[in-house]
Amino acid sequence: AQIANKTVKIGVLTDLSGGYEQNSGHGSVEAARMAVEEFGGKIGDATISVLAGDHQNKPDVGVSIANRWFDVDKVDMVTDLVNSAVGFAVLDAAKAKNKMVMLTSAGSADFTGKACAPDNSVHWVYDTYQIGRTIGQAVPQLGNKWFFITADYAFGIALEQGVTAAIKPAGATVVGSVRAPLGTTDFSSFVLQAQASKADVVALNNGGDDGINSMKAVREFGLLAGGMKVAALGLDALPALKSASLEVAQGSMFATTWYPEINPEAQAFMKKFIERRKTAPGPFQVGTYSAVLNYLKAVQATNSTDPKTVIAKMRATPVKDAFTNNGVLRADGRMVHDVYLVQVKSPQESKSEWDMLKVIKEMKGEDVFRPLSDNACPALAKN
Amino acid sequence: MSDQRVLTVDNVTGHYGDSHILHGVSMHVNEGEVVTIIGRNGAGKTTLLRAIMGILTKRGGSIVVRGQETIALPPERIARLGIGYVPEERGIYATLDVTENLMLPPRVAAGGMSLDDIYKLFPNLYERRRSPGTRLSGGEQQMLAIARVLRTGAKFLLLDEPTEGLAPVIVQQIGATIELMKRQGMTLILVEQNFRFASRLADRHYVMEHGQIVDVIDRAQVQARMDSIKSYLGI
Amino acid sequence: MTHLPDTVTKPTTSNHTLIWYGLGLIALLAAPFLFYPVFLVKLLCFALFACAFNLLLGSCGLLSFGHAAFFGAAGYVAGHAAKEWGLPFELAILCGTASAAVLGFLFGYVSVRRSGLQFAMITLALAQLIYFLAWQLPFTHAEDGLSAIPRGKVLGLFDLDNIMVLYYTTAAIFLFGFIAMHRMTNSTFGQLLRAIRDNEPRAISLGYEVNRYKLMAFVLSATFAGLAGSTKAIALKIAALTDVHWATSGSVILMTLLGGLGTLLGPVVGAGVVQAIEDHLSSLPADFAVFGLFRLPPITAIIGAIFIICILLFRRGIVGEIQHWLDRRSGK
Amino acid sequence: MSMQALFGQLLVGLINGSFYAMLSLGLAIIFGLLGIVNIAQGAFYMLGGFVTWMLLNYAGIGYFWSLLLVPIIVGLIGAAIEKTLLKKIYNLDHMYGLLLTFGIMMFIQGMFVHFFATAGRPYTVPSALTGGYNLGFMFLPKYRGWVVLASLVLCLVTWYAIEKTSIGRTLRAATENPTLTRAFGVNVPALMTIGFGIGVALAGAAGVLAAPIYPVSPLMGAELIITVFAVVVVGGMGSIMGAIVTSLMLGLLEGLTKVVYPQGSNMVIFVIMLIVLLVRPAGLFGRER
Amino acid sequence: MSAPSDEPILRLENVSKSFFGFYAVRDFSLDVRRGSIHALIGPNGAGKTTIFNLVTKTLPPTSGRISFKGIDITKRSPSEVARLGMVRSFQISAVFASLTALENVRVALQRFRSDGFAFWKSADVLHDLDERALALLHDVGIESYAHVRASELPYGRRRALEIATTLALEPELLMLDEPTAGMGHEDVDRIAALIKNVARERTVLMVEHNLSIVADLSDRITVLARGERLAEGSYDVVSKDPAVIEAYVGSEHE
Ligand SMILES: Nc1ncnc2c1ncn2[C@@H]1O[C@H](COP(=O)(O)OP(=O)(O)OP(=O)(O)O)[C@@H](O)[C@H]1O
Ligand SMILES: Nc1ncnc2c1ncn2[C@@H]1O[C@H](COP(=O)(O)OP(=O)(O)OP(=O)(O)O)[C@@H](O)[C@H]1O
Ligand SMILES: [Mg+2]
Ligand SMILES: [Mg+2]
Repeated sequence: AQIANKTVKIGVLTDLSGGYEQNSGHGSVEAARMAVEEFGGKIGDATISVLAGDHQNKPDVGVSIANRWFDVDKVDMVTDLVNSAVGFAVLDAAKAKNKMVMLTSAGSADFTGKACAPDNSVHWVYDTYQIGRTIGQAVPQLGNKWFFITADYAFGIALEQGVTAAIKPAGATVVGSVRAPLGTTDFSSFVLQAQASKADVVALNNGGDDGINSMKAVREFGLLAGGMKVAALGLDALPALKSASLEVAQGSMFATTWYPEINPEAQAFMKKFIERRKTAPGPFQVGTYSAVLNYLKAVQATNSTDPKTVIAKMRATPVKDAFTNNGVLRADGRMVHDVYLVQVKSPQESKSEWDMLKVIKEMKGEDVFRPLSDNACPALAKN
Repeated sequence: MSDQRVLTVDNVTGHYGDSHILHGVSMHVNEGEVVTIIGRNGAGKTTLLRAIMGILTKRGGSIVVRGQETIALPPERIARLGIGYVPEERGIYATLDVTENLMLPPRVAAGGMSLDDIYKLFPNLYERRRSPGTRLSGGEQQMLAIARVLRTGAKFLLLDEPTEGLAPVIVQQIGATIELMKRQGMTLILVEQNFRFASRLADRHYVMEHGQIVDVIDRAQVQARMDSIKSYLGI
Repeated sequence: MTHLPDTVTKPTTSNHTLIWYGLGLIALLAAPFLFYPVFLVKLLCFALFACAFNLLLGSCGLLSFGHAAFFGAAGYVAGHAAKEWGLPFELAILCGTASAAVLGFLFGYVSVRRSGLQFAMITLALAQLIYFLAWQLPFTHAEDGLSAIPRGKVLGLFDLDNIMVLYYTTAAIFLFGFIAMHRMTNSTFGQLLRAIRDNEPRAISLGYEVNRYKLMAFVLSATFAGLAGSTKAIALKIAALTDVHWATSGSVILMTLLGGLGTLLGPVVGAGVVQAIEDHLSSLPADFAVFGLFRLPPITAIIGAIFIICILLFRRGIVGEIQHWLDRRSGK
Repeated sequence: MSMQALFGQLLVGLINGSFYAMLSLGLAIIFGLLGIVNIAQGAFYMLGGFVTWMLLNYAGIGYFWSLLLVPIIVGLIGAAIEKTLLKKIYNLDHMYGLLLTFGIMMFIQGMFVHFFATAGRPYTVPSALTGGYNLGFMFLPKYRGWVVLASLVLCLVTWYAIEKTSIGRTLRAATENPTLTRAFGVNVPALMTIGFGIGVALAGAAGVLAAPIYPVSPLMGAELIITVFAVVVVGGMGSIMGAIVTSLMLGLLEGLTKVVYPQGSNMVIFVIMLIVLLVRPAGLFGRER
Repeated sequence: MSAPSDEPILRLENVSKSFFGFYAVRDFSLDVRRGSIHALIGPNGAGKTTIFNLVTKTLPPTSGRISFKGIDITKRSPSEVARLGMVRSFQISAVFASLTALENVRVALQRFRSDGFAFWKSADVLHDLDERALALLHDVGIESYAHVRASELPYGRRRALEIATTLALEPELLMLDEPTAGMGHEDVDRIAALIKNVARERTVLMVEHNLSIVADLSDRITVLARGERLAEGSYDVVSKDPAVIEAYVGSEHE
């Protein structure tokens, strides 16, 4: 095989101006460029270039950019794709044009389920199924009576289901649950309801700004002081924790796919990233770096950009880099790797600016990602 | 002589956008005079008043009010020289009630009428004092527009067709009011279609045609020149 | 609406219209050979949407702040019809358009009695309810949206996955909508709408039930917005929450204004400019910088700046300014 | 729900309501008196939060000084925008004001994203206002109590200044017929600038109050504006008291919805707006024109 | 129809209208005879325009009953009443500003066609109406302005256009609110002649402050003050009534 036109083009399609910018956005673009730099910008005599696209969280714009990248700019692979609606739309376009998609920031489990495209896409970092399972396996039995504050969308609901599955067998009960609209800023009413429920544990099944805001309200209204335990389950990236501040976020637990101390590569990457972006990377960004890196390795090895060829090679090669120590790309497109339950350190425990997390439990990828035996991916069944 | 000149308009031009309306108007008004501007529809009478007030933005020439050149001044500064303006379209504020309409214009000189005096003069308005301005009948709005400037203490008033749409009794009442104001030493420019009404009050008539002053008729000459007046006005 | 630019109140000068028409048709036919067809398809859908919006604003002076509801809801229905019910392309679009018409009737029924900002706010409130439904109803798939909507074949013959077939089909739909709306503006009905817009009490006093006329105009505008939305859903294969979000209603106003309110081609040109900015300026080489110095600010900032400049300097919009210039040249 | 819990909910509702009040009051002034639908109000609110954060981080100026300084700074920025941009569109249809401020909002927000990225920034509650009171039925954080107090005082002072003095009616008149109002001797341009500045300063003040509770980020005002705008419409465009009272009512109603049907909590206001506009087009406290 | 018949074409029985407790019209009754020119005069704020608004259903009455051609119209909508044959002009001129004079008249004529909702039908078919429209413009003396936009017409011509538009509907009852207000003397005379002319075939109810016109045209006059009837009769009777002189005409008039 040959690399067409002597170029390998990578498109990072992400949100550069909206709410997802902090977890993906420019950080993802930078991460992709860092991966490219490790190849000196070249594979053999083919040059590697990176395009950045801002889908503005509009699927129309996303799919239109992706199509043009594929058809006009001859982009070989599109990555990041934060915002699942954009992800699905671009995945569909890639399938039709036989291009490659590496989802690193969108989380719907349907990417390796109903909508799976094993020959064209890989799902690299996390998914809602895994989040639920991780929580389900790892959430300690903090108490007997639980109250849920759940963000009203797939991610929050997956968390809620995961927690429920985890606590029920041990005899714990859910004494109340509210679904807060995505983007709620004021959680005081929900927090009061939690307080009134006399639960032992309040689980915050949400992420991003919602997670920070709800955590703040929990502290403000003195739930912790009153002896309740709080499991903030969706808080994720280090920058988000920084926004919340350790004072507020300390003690909360969440499932993550990455933290800086997993290996020396991760720490080196982190250092370099901070130099360039003045802030620590989050899992999506490290994931994008990892995805691009492994993609380029496979392209180099096969001397091809044909998705099927590249993906076949990637399946045969274990992933070990700054993102994970033991990743395996599965037939359905799922990259399976270890995940962690972490807890936020208190300000006293934290020794440096980004020293924020301690690991509570490590989990094997096989135990938390949806098993192939579930036959969730229809395209795989046909083969 | 110039110290009793309240207004001197010299070679004033005026435009609305691209259309040239005033073609070099010159006139003057002395202290305590009532002067009318008469002429057919569209002659430019209203435009002249708007030019004096500075709300016609494209204007040229010279307009001196009480010794001060105003051609470069913004309207609020001109008004504060002590001019009261009753516009043709009455300019009653819909968002203000009758009392608020009355209270709106700031006092520009001492000696304006009090609210009570005004309501005594126009009992109709007192009855409707809580009503939004534009809910008044056409005639009531006209009264309100006149009443409004009486409160400001302005000694120099520009009235644009103050009797339009008013019942005969009220026209007479306004005539009486104007006479009263004149006796109190106020200076007035009156734009009127109703010549019979105007002729009784005015010391001097400026006749306007196509944006120019084409004739000046003193009070004494009115009878003698009735024919040409009729032809000017198309009666 | 007292101070709309004169392009709104002035009937379009007919001597230019024919030339515009001819040029437009040629451009429409030749475009896919000059520009990227997928982009053009999207552009045409939004252009049709903007025309539908302009129809209501131009003919009735009613500024709707909820037109995204028709555009988006029709997209969901058409998408669902094609994907889940397996309806052919034509029927799916028909379903979507019809649902927009029904929705338009309901919206219009409650809103046309009011005007100005109150009208805008009622339409906004109703559209927000639709947005809420789009979050909650199962068939819209909340934040994931509908994707991989099958395009099917035109008349069962031509495969729409062929980009040229897709383009010309969309162009045909656009042309149909555009001409239909143009005809409507210049119909016996349109004539009465102009009268009603100019002076509603007078029209009532002449014996017209003005609310029925306005309702009719509203439904027609909603229907064409629905046609645009359905076509978009099938052509781009997606229907998502952004389609029903108020920002989409805002952006269609922007397109119309930028192109020239009340002008024939304004909404089309406006849609083109906005789409081009949204798509092209937002996808650049990762190390792109202006003069090697600045990163380009986000699209929102750029669009915001264009908006400001447009309102301050080119209030008539692009087409409006050109028309004005032509009129003045031929007039003097 | 127990009586106690109900009280708690009502109280938090009130807290939120007083927040809305600050924001909608500014909007109501700008809208009711200047006739501008200021979509950029959310951006000024964000600016308030950001300037507060910057003052602390770059100049070491704390919360209470910010409370004084930030509204002035934001108000001046607003006045500058009014002087350069908004004044060109006063005699045009409402729509242009809406679109222009929409553009201004996108621009300000976009530039902040450009320079500061979207990450939220923490701002700690000033130490004098940490902790809280146990009211028996609920725990009231001191800071929230402060928010209610501060915003109610600010709102009432503003209301008094505008409705009980001649400023309000002069502003209203200036909006309705600026030319004539000038011809009466009112300096309309200056008045408009001041009016806009005050309205915007209130948004800035709300930003300061918000900084310790919500993360300060460029997008913090983006979605809020549409809700707040609905509040103003429900209260009656141009009615200052209407905006304040409706804000408090909305806070309460929203709080109750969060108990009964949480998913719909950010939709209540639109339902209310719809009903109000259909039944009483001028709004609850608005005067018919 | 030219001879006044006995049955009134318009009848108001004890009609009142209050605005938030303020009675603009109080317990007012009126019969307008078919074929007559009936003038409504009275001081400013007497309630004349309000009565017009009540009759044409622009405002709902607080109490009382209004009938037109024997039909009770108290609860009808304004457009319905217009279709029954009662058309008004407005105190502040009401034309369709962006349409030409010809198009203005055509809007009225279009009501007799059934294609008002025909959004697919080209407006060109409306040229069928041109002939009739031009004739009407001719009647009011402005056919030379047929293709001028209404907003560009001089004020007096605009009033004439308004009357032409009103006449296009061939109303049985024509309601004119201050038809000569703000007009120059030439225009006033023209309009007066016009009213006289059209009244030959229909009934006219008008509000007017110009007493010479009232005297010249009207068969019957009702004088209104403070929302109530002060006097009624022919000009000679009414103008000598001391109450009317005090409330309206004033001492100086002739
Ligand atoms: N706002 C305007 N824009 C353009 N032209 C105008 C405007 N106002 C008035 N004109 C034109 O200016 C000319 C003079 O108008 P003006 O109102 O001054 O006349 P006038 O003498 O007051 O007449 P009238 O007796 O009818 O009040 C007229 O031809 C009129 O059409
Ligand atoms: N919508 C309204 N709301 C409140 N008051 C009103 C309303 N319409 C009219 N009025 C009041 O009712 C009274 C009668 O008004 P109307 O307009 O009928 O008088 P008119 O006889 O036509 O007077 P004019 O000769 O001055 O036109 C006035 O005092 C007016 O203020
Ligand atoms: Mg005039
Ligand atoms: Mg009247």
